[in-house]
Amino acid sequence: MLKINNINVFYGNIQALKGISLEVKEGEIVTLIGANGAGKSTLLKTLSGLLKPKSGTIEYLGGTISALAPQAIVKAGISHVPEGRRVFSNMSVEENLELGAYTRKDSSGIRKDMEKVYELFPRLLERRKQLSGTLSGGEQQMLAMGRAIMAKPKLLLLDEPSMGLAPLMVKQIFNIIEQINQTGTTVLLVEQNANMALSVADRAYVIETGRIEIAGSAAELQASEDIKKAYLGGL
Amino acid sequence: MKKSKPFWAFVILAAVVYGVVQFFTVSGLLNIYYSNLIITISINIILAVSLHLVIGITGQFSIGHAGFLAVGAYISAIATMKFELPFVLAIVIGGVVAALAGLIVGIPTLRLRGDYLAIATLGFAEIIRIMLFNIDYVGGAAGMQVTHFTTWTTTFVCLFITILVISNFTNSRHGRACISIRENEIAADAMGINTTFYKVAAFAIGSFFAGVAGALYSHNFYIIQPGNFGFLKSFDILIFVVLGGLGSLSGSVISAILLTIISAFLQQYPETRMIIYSLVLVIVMLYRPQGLLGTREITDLFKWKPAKGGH
Amino acid sequence: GTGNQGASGGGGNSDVFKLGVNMELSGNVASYGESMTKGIEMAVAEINKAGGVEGKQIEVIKNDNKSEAAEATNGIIKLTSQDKVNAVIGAATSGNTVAQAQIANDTKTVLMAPGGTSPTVTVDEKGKVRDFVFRTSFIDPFQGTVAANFALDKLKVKDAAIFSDNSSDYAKGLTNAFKETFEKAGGKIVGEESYVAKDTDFRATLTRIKAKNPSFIFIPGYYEEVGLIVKQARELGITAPLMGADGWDSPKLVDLAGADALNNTYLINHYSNEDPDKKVQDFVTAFKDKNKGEAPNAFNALGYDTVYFLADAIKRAGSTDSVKIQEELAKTKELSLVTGVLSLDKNHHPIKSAIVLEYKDGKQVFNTKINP
Amino acid sequence: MALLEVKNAGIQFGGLKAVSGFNMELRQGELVGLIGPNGAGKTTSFNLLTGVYVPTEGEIIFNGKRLNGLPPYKVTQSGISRTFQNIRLFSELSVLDNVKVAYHSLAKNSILSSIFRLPSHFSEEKNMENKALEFLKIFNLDNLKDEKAKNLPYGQQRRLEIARALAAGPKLLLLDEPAAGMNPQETHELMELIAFIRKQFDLTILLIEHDMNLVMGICERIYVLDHGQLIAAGTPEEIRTNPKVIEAYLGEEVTSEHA
Amino acid sequence: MDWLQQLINGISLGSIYALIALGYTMVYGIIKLINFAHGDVFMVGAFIGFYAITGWGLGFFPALIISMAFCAVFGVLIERIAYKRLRNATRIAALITAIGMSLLIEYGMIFIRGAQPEAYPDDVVPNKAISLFGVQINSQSLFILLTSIVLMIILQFIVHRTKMGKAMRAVSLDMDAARLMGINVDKTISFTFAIGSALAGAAGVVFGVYYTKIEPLMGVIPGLKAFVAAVLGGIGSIPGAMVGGIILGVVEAIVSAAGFSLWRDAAAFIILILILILKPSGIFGKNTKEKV
Ligand SMILES: Nc1ncnc2c1ncn2[C@@H]1O[C@H](COP(=O)(O)OP(=O)(O)OP(=O)(O)O)[C@@H](O)[C@H]1O
Ligand SMILES: Nc1ncnc2c1ncn2[C@@H]1O[C@H](COP(=O)(O)OP(=O)(O)OP(=O)(O)O)[C@@H](O)[C@H]1O
Ligand SMILES: [Mg+2]
Ligand SMILES: [Mg+2]
Repeated sequence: MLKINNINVFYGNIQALKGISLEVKEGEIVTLIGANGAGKSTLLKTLSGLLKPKSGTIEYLGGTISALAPQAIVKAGISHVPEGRRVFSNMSVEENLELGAYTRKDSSGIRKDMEKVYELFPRLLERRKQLSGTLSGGEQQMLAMGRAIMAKPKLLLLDEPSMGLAPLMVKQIFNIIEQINQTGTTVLLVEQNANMALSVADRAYVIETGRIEIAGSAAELQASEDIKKAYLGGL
Repeated sequence: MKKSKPFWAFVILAAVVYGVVQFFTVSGLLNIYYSNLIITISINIILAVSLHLVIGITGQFSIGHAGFLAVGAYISAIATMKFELPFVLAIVIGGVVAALAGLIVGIPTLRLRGDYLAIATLGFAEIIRIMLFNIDYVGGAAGMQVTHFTTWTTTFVCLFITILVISNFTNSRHGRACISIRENEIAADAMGINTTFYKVAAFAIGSFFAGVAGALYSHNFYIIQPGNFGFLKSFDILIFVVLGGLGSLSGSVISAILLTIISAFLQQYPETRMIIYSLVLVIVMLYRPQGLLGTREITDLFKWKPAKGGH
Repeated sequence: GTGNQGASGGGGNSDVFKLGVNMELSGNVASYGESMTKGIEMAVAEINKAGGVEGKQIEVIKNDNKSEAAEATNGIIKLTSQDKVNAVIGAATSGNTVAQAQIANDTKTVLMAPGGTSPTVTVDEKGKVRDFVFRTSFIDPFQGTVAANFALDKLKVKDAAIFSDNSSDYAKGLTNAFKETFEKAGGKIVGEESYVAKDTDFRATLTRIKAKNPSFIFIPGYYEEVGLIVKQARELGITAPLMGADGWDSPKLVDLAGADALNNTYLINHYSNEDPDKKVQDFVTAFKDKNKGEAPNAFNALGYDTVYFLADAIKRAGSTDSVKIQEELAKTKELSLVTGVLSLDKNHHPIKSAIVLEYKDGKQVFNTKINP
Repeated sequence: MALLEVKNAGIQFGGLKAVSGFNMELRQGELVGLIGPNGAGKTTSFNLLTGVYVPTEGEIIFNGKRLNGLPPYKVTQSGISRTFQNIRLFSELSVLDNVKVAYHSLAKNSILSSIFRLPSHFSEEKNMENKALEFLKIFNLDNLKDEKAKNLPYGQQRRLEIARALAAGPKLLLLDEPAAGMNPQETHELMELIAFIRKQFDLTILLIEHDMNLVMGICERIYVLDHGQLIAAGTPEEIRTNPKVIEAYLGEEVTSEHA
Repeated sequence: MDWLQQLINGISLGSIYALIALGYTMVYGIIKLINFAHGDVFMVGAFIGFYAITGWGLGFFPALIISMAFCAVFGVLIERIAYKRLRNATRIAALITAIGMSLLIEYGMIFIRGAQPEAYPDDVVPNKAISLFGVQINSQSLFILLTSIVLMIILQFIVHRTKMGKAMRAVSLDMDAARLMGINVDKTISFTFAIGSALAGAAGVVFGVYYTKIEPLMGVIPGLKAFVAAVLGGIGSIPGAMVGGIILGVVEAIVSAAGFSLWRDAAAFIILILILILKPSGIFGKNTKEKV
């Protein structure tokens, strides 16, 4: 479904991604783990068009998307839940969700998906009219997820969705990720919480200072001693 | 003491600048045009540096600086023309009254943020100007004629003190407090810094020196009229500060020098003058939005390179 | 450089006569400075065509003072010390002329103000004449007095309102003189209101004036605002005669106010474009030729005359030495110019006759001539 | 006597009672956790303690002094300092200057002494610099002292924020999710650091955290908020097994999360 | 009943301020830029209208539409040339650029046609005194009021009822997040400039008809006043700009009517400052204190 071939991405003169290649197949949950500053968020931003690779290509559903503008990529079915939630703080929860469906035209479908989101996150229903800037961190994370779901994506990019969430909430979020995946959405998941990520993922990549260091099935990585030591806190 | 090395370098540089200009003026090698230009530049530097403290260091977006310039200009002119006080005393009085005006303006407005503060300061400056228009004691619209007292020596001393005071203030814990307000007011507050106090203090100090500049201004140009202190004048000062690089004192100085020279040079091309000037502004901003020096000081450029780059 | 100026102003011996023009070419009152400069350049071109002054061609060196006093000072310093001009024509407004006066005197450079109407332009705070400063227009008190007398004697009004431009010293000078003369002769000022240059909405204040029901309204100010004032006053149903001074004179006034609204209004002027006098008509025709048919206004004419005023003195001095020119300028008597016949008094105030014009269907019609 | 006493404190935003009837007592030297679901009011209660919000009900007494209504800088000066959930460093300032700023209220020299460069200016500046360097050393940031704060990687920014809060000389340190965004390895290092500074500086620490390894690992007591109300308080063991807490916050098998 | 006449004077002036203020507020809302060149777009609009009327002999409405269309394009050009590059720069840098653009437009205009004023012809809009409840009301001021109100209603509709309006709000809050929603940010910003500038162009024509005199520096003061009006109403808020504009116009009329015309501008600023002190984000502004 998604194939990244040898991309290089720069911030000014600083090279953040150094020849990254990876693949996500239809229906999978693929997770990307790695330390702070490894380049995980950069990779997601490049996929959604916020950053442009200097070289290399990104293929998606048979076409090349590396040159497309973000809005075209969204239309093509890729939704990105960015790091730090980035909800529209001066808009209500509901307006945020409506914006999630900005590229869609089927108003009945939109309404149905809105109900679905409220079902997944009852807290959002309670706070429907509240300005999202005053929500707590966890509530904002739910909103960001819900907003992405509203776009009805084929591929969902999630950047650290568990950050700052209560344990119960983390579990819920991962449940929801699996749920979304089961309804046919492919997921590329970036996580610090490698344990949880590996437990829901099919495959995983480990990224270190802009390079893919390890790739394999989630089970393999979870079992690996090196990985345990470096990322799972098993000391 | 490590900190005093740049200080002595500055003193020596200042003495050299003063001596050279004075020598050329006295010996007649520098004609009145250039010595007047140098005085104009110095006044503009004082204005730029005083606003730099408010905007560049403390991060308070004030665009009404011409109001304090006007207060200094008029108060000092009243001191010399109506009360026949000595010029030096008039400069001090001009500065002090401008600082008081700064307090009066600052205390209610500095709780505003960003653009709201900007428009409030601009509003105050306009109110000051309109008051001057309506006070017959200072000549109203016709303005006040002022005897020429400003000399290179007085100007230089004021300039020297301005730069010294503002850079000493900046490079101390008080200056750091102001910078921290600029960077993140909530965090500064949480670190125990009385943010209101420092905002008002920086504003008052900035206003004081704007007032000093006003005194030099009024006694250099023979006549002052309220119309000369409108918001476009405030913009001119703002432009010095931003073009030099917000937060960079030497940047403000350099851009005040450059822009004053450019403007003087363009006086003889009336048809295209403002067009060229505005193009310079736009182009510099488009290609160097952080200003000429960014947040750095000119002294940083001479520092040992690896100290910056290396990890 | 050769340092300080010689006692006789800049480069005396070159084969051109350098004329500095230090005008408001940008900023608030750019349109007045621009108008005067047009007149100046036209006169210079004519004189040069006729052989120049004392065999020298006049070279104009322009300087923009941005409508600011500080820049006016810087400007004359530059003109005298860098460009070494022989004389300066400068500043449309009194304030910006005063800003140059001291330097002109110090450097012994003749400074000619086409329109600096405030008495302080040629006389300093201590009442001493500034030897090197001259002006072409009348001074404010004269026009104010003329207006008051006209209202009392010709229009036979007993009460008047004043609506003046508070941001200009010109209008303030006129107001004071008008008030003094009018009240001394037993007239009553029933209302005094002011506005600020660049205002566009005068309705609120005019409504106030209307409520006082004056039988005459004196409106010293410049045509840009006056045009709108007249228009809005008539719209509000004010029918009383309105009167102003030379600041009114511009063909634009008719465009702005509308011909109808201008009926029953009067202005004091130096001359009238309609005057059949040859000098005037030649000027009007020549100006129209040069400016796509646009008729000249008082600013154009004053700028134009200032050059001839200067040229006349140079001719009589038989030299371009500025001290000699200055001496001759001070002696000017009965010099016939477009804006009238000019003599100077000891304070360098011109003694000129003024005429009162009345607007009839958008045309200026001669009403009275008033001698000083 | 308790160092901090919160009596029935609460705050309302519009109709929403973000925190209400909050009671808490901290004794000198304790390390206490504050947990609860997202939106429970944890950060808000920090804001109440530090003067960012003025409580609409109740009282906060610190070190025998009533804090209600004091502006944040005065609260800090009286001995409470904090870190933020969203990092708030002075991003254009160097690492060293970030810490020096926090020393501000402990220094005594006046503005005039700095302007005229009187001896008191130099002695205070020197003192500040030395102290700040000491702190950076503790946090292993001294080799980065001239770097701009914004250029630090995330984990180091978090540590710098703690160093800065410590430099303000608090008796009570409030940490809002210090381990957020850290991987388990980094979190572990952080735990050791927190334990160390508490001992070293004789601190009382109150921390908010969602990482149960950290909370259960180092806190002596834990308060649990839900919907603005205190639902439980006790030792980690008590909290771990409290059914209310499990239902509202932990979920069933949290204890077995780590092997 | 003078006061009613005064009130109408004030509202007419205020509705012109409001039209200009709307552009200020919209542009500010979306890229947080105080677009000082906006007052000059207003000036250009007045001149375009003037040339359309006197040069091509067009009537009021065609001239209005031509001027709005021209200004819309002009506004977009300004944005593309001068501001687009500065989206990620500090806001103050963008502000200085805006001041530069403002000077450039003003003096470009003077370079092209000189500084002298121009007078709108008198008969563009019927100018009769209408008697209403026993007061004389100028038909022009009613006409202008109506034009302004209609334009504002259209604007309200665009911003609140169309998808573009929602996109504008989203872009104003978080540009990157808006991109991730599939919003074309560049297009949205251009659209905002186009609408704001078209309104300024309309204000220019209306101003010309009502006040007759136009000149190259005419945009400076109304521009500043409109900015004050926008802040007064709560910058970024569309109803705020309208209310702020009207309040400013009425205050000016009242102060002049009370005989303090010289203090009129001071009064406007004093009211502004008082409102900001009482309600730091303007009348309609949301008090967006940062959540800590
Ligand atoms: N806007 C930027 N400008 C310059 N450098 C940047 C920028 N954003 C990120 N970087 C740098 O690029 C590298 C990769 O950053 P990125 O945010 O992708 O890391 P990450 O793996 O998502 O880390 P984290 O776990 O902290 O979110 C880091 O070294 C970072 O400092
Ligand atoms: N300024 C405010 N205005 C309105 N509501 C607010 C404000 N600040 C906080 N709230 C509300 O108060 C509740 C508590 O928020 P708070 O930030 O304290 O949660 P928290 O416990 O820190 O959650 P998290 O763990 O997600 O950070 C939330 O529902 C939030 O929406
Ligand atoms: Mg990241
Ligand atoms: Mg929180």
